[in-house]
Amino acid sequence: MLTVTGVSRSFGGVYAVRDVSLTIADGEVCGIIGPNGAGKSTLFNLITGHLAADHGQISFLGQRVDRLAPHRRARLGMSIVFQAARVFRGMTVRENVMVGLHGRTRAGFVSAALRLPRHRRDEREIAAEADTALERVGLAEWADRPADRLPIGQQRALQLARALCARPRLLLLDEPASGLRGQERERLAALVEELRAGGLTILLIEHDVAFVTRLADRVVVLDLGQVIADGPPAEVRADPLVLAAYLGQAT
Amino acid sequence: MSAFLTYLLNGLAVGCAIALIASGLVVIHRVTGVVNFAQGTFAVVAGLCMSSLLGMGLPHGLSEVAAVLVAALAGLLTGLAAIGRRGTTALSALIITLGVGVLAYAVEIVLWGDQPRSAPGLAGSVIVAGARIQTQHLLVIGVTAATFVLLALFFGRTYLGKALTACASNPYAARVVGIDTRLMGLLAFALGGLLGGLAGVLVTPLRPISFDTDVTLIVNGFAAAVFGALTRPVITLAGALLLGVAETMAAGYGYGSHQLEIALGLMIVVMIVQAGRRPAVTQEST
Amino acid sequence: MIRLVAGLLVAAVTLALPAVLDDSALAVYILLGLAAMVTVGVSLLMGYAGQVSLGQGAFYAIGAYTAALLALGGVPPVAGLVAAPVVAAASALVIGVPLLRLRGHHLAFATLAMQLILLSLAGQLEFTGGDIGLQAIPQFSVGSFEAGSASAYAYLTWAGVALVMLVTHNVIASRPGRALRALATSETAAASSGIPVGRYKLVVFALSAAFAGLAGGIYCFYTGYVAPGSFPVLISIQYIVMAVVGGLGTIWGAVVGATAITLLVQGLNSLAALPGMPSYAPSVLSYAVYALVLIGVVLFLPHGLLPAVAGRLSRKRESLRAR
Amino acid sequence: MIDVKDLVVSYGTATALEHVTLTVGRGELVALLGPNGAGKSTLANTLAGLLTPASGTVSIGGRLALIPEGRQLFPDLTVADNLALGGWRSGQRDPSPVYDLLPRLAELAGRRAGVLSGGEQQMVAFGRAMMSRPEVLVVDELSLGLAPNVTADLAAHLAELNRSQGLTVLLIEQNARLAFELCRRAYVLESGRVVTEGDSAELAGDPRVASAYLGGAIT
Amino acid sequence: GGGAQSAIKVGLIVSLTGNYTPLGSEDKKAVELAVEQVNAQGGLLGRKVELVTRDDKTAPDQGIVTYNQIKGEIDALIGPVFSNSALAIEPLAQRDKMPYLSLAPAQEQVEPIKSYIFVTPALSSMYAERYLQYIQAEGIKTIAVAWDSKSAYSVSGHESMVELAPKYGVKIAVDERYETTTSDFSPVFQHVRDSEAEALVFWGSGAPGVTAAKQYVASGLKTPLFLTASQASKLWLEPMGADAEGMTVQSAIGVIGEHLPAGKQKQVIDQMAGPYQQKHGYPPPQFAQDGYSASLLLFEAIRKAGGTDKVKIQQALETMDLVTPNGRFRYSPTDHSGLSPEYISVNTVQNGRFVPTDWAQEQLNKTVAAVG
Ligand SMILES: Nc1ncnc2c1ncn2[C@@H]1O[C@H](COP(=O)(O)OP(=O)(O)OP(=O)(O)O)[C@@H](O)[C@H]1O
Ligand SMILES: Nc1ncnc2c1ncn2[C@@H]1O[C@H](COP(=O)(O)OP(=O)(O)OP(=O)(O)O)[C@@H](O)[C@H]1O
Ligand SMILES: CC(C)C[C@H](N)C(=O)O
Ligand SMILES: [Mg+2]
Ligand SMILES: [Mg+2]
Repeated sequence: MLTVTGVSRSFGGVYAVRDVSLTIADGEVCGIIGPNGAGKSTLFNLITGHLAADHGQISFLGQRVDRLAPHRRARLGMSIVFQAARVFRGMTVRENVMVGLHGRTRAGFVSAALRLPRHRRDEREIAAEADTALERVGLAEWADRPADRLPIGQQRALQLARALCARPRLLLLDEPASGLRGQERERLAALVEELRAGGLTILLIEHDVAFVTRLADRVVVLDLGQVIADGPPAEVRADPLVLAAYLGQAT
Repeated sequence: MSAFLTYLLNGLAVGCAIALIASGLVVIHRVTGVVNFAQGTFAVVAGLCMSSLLGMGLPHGLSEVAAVLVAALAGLLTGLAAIGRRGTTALSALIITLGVGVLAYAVEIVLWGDQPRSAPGLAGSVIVAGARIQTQHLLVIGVTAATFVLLALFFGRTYLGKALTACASNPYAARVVGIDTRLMGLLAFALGGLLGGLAGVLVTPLRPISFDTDVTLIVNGFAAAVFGALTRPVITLAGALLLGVAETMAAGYGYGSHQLEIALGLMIVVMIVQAGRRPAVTQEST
Repeated sequence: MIRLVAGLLVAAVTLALPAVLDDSALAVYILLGLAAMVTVGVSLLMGYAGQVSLGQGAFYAIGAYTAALLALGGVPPVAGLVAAPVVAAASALVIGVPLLRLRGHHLAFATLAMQLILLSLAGQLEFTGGDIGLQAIPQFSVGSFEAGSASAYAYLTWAGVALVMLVTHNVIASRPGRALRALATSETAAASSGIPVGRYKLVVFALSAAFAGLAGGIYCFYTGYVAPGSFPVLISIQYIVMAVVGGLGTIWGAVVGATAITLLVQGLNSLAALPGMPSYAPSVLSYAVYALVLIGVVLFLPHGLLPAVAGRLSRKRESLRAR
Repeated sequence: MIDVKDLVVSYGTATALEHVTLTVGRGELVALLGPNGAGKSTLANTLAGLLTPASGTVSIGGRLALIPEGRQLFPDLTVADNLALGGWRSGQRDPSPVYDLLPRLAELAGRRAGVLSGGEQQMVAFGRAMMSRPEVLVVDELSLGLAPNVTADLAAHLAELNRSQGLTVLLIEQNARLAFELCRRAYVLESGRVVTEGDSAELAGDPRVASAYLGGAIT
Repeated sequence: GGGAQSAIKVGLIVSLTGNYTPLGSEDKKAVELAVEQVNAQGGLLGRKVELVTRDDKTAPDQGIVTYNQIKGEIDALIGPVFSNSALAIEPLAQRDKMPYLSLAPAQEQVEPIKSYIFVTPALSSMYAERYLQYIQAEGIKTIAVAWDSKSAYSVSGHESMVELAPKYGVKIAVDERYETTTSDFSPVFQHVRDSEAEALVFWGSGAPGVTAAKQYVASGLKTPLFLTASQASKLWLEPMGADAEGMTVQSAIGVIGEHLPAGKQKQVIDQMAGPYQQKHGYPPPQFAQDGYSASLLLFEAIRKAGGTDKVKIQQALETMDLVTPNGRFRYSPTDHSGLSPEYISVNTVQNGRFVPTDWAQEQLNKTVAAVG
């Protein structure tokens, strides 16, 4: 599904991602862990096209995508939930989620300006689907609130709903559980499991190792921009390199 | 060659005058996040004051200093209106500074009339490597150079300078660490007024000043300041010099009626090239 | 329900005004409508899509020059009026490709510079009539009907305002509108949702330019005269002031802002010229009072006139319901 | 050290805190738990003097530092400058003690804070608060985005400061396990009201609290 | 205007705010003075004259708004000093058959002639021609010209100069454009320095006039500087101070009234200059001369028309022959400008005042003698 080959990216001489290669199979849930500043988020930005790689290739669904603009990759079926909440201000929760359907709908400026029937039908469908997504992440009762006033946890859920609305083939989650308390974490985990069961491929960055262990089929560990371990969760958690660089004696 | 040097030197002087206006914009924006459209007004107020004080028989030096202080006071008052009230957004504050500029028209007309004024500066001219340059121009260049060195050192090296920068960089965080952002903002406005006043005092002997001269001043100053992202003194200076030299060179080499187009066009092009190098994510991430 | 009634009321008043106003009031009414038309575009661009233009006057000018040149060249005025927004939008597309790579203050400056450059060129080119401009532009006419009277222009103008408002309303409450509002907050997040950010910015820039162009087209027929001096940079800033004072990010706010500012300016102008006023009255009244009102409104109604009034009304309604 | 009585705080017409009473004694480590939107950050900001109460009293018995929610760095300044400004109140300008604690920050000293990774920013936020040599520390989400070993180090550091210098801490933390481990006492805030308070061990045993805050995938 | 006792209403639209405030406010002072004087003498045809003043804010569309506001109540109009405003209002005035005396100098107002539109300032072409006469008389063969490419006044002045130069045997060696916002003229001076030009004629109004002249002094250029009538006022003299000494500046005849031999022309000038100086503390500048002249022309036309019938006023204007501070106007159906270059003086600045050159003195003596 996704193949990353020898990808690097540096910022002013400092490598954030260095010669990373990675293959994600269809339907796989792959956890990505690693110390702070290891390059995890940068890798996500490279995959989704928000940053251009210095070297290397990225293929998605058998197609080279490393030259495509972010919105093109999104339309091919990549959705990302950013580490920092990026909620659209001045819009309600529902409208925020409706934006997620952008790539799957057609009505442009002209049909909107003229209120063509097709556009009205589209709008109804978009709203309905957004409500379904809100239901799924447990935000239904917040639908009509201004989105920028939401507490952090709800903002994360909102981003997830927005991403799901695009009906992605590959979902990239950057620390989706941060700021969530136990019960909410549980609910998120259940949702991810449900998505996995539905066949969605997921890349998951998370510092809550237990969370990753529970959900991921496989865990990739990054350190200093490089892959230092790759394997089943239990194996990776026992890896001395990983223990030293990341887990410490805490677990 | 001497023609080229003449254009270059004069262009630098013109650029320096622009840079002084821009410096005030940068200081205020860097600390408060407000684009101060009353910046040209500070220069006008100082210029008009100076001409009056000199006219009343006050000696040089004293008149200039007094005029600059009046401009600093004007800056402070503008600051009180623009950021004195909690909850004023940067955009609202911008509109308020526009309002202050218009309000100043009325005050200036009542006090000084609507006719342009000038004031004597350093007379005569000097020959530098075969190129002739007005003494006053040299003064402008010298003062600008000193001002920018001081500004760069102040913001780059001093603790207070950094605290001031912190205010606009993240006002909430500034309050978290205990910085009084309002006080700092007012300080910046006063400093902006002072810099504007300095520009006015230096420019008035070169070109007449009337109440509405602020428009030309602010357009050029804004161009240079934006070039420096409204936060970076040294790049702002570079922008101002680019603007000044481009104008003079355009005139020197036969495009006198397209000075404006050439200079502004050049700035836009440079900005677009710069913008192409910065990906959106790195600008948005918090 | 209340909205519908209010809307109908406003429409009725708008339609009735040209019939009851005299020529001098009509002139204000027309210019007010033209300003509102441009301001709706500014509000769409700034309040919804988050892109600042300090050069909207340039598109106003392009519209005016387009219609004027065509009309002087013998093209029927209707065609000229249709061409005005089209050419303005097309120019925006061309100018926008490089300019919209800039953001925030950079974009604000670049648009301002664009207007300065454009006016400077118009002042020097032969076919635009140089600084003196284009004179003797024929009256607007459709077939054999000629819009000779001010009230005809008033209807034309306000029909334009209605059209512009309708289009804006339809756009913002829909898929492209949501995309615009989204990219105003975060271009990256918008792109991740599949929004072609660059293209959308370009289209909304062109749309707002079209509104300004339409206003310019009507302006040129109404005044019969177009020159660079008619479009100083200050008018572009004035549109922003109108949008902010009325309330950014609301369509009606733009109209309210344009109305408030225009009436304020005209009122002060008439007041200053009353016999017996001291000689500094024009400057003091037009500058000082204008500035104080502006500062006061922005300070005490930071979200603009319309949201303030609407907020007060809805609070009153709520408290009534509570009782 | 922290004494809050009958505190009411509102945003416009919406009330975020309703009659909250809470105390943290000198040298005490106290946790504050609560669901999203409960008003925890509102309380933290009020303690730091950044929000004005509508009624009630807040008294703080010493120099307070806040690690705010969402890091809140100065993105345009370098890491070193961010840290130095943390010492605005205390007069401490030299960040080396922070570098000793968080060696990663020494490597990043000259980098603009705005381009750091999420966890790196959290470290700077922590370091910046330490620069003011606080007597009272209010932490709004300690572990947010931090690698497990870093979280553990910082928690240990807080415990150490508490032991050696009597640092008073009010800890807001979604990772309730960490909070209960570090703090002996805790408050639970819901919808702007204190609904439970008590000993950490007791609270951890309360089935309602456990299911809400300790449940889920945390090992 | 209705019955015999009701006042005659004269409209005045000028720039009282905006860029042209300094010009418009002088015009207004002079028109007000003229109205005061005529009312003090019992009014016109026994009726009081009343001014209806409006501000065009130096903007054409505002000009139109204000014109529409007052057109119903006024009998005639004295129109804007800002050429663009004037050009915007004129078609409307023509359509309404509103007698209109313009304070703007733009050539386009009288090309083609519109029957109700008359111009009071000398057109820039006349200033150009007058300078060429002077230049020829001084034996100068080669000149440099600098002009503001953004000012209509200066553009058309420059055009006329280029067109007429061969007629006077003058070669233009340097033809230099600049912009209103130009703040550094050293390139212009550099080019003049590098040429054989024997004089530099500088076209421009407002700030550049002062800026360039000051920088001219500092540049040490020896080629004499010739300025046009836009500089013939305290607006220019004051900021220039001592630097102005010896420079050559054109002006309308009214500006140098004190140097004229006694006669009708001098008398008309003094009739305004004295009271103006008394009231405002400085001699009337160029723009005041225009405003006052326009008022005299209009009053005379109304007198001749025997009332405020607009058609009759127009007819009276087209047969007008009147001496004003701007000189003797002879409007005709084919000439709505009415003035000729003889009424322009060429001066040098001496002790902060404009003093006609010997050549100009001689010429003006002749002109004034012809007036009577
Ligand atoms: N725009 C940038 N300019 C300079 N350095 C950058 C930029 N973006 C990221 N970096 C650096 O690259 C490194 C990798 O950052 P990244 O955000 O990918 O880390 P991460 O693995 O996601 O860390 P965390 O777990 O803390 O979120 C960091 O050291 C960061 O400081
Ligand atoms: N600036 C604001 N304006 C209006 N309402 C606000 C504002 N900030 C917070 N609120 C509201 O106040 C309530 C309390 O918010 P607060 O941020 O204190 O919660 P919290 O307990 O810190 O939540 P979280 O766990 O998500 O951080 C919430 O309902 C929130 O929506
Ligand atoms: C001589 C002045 C009346 C000319 C004026 N500057 C204009 O361009 O209209
Ligand atoms: Mg990250
Ligand atoms: Mg919080």
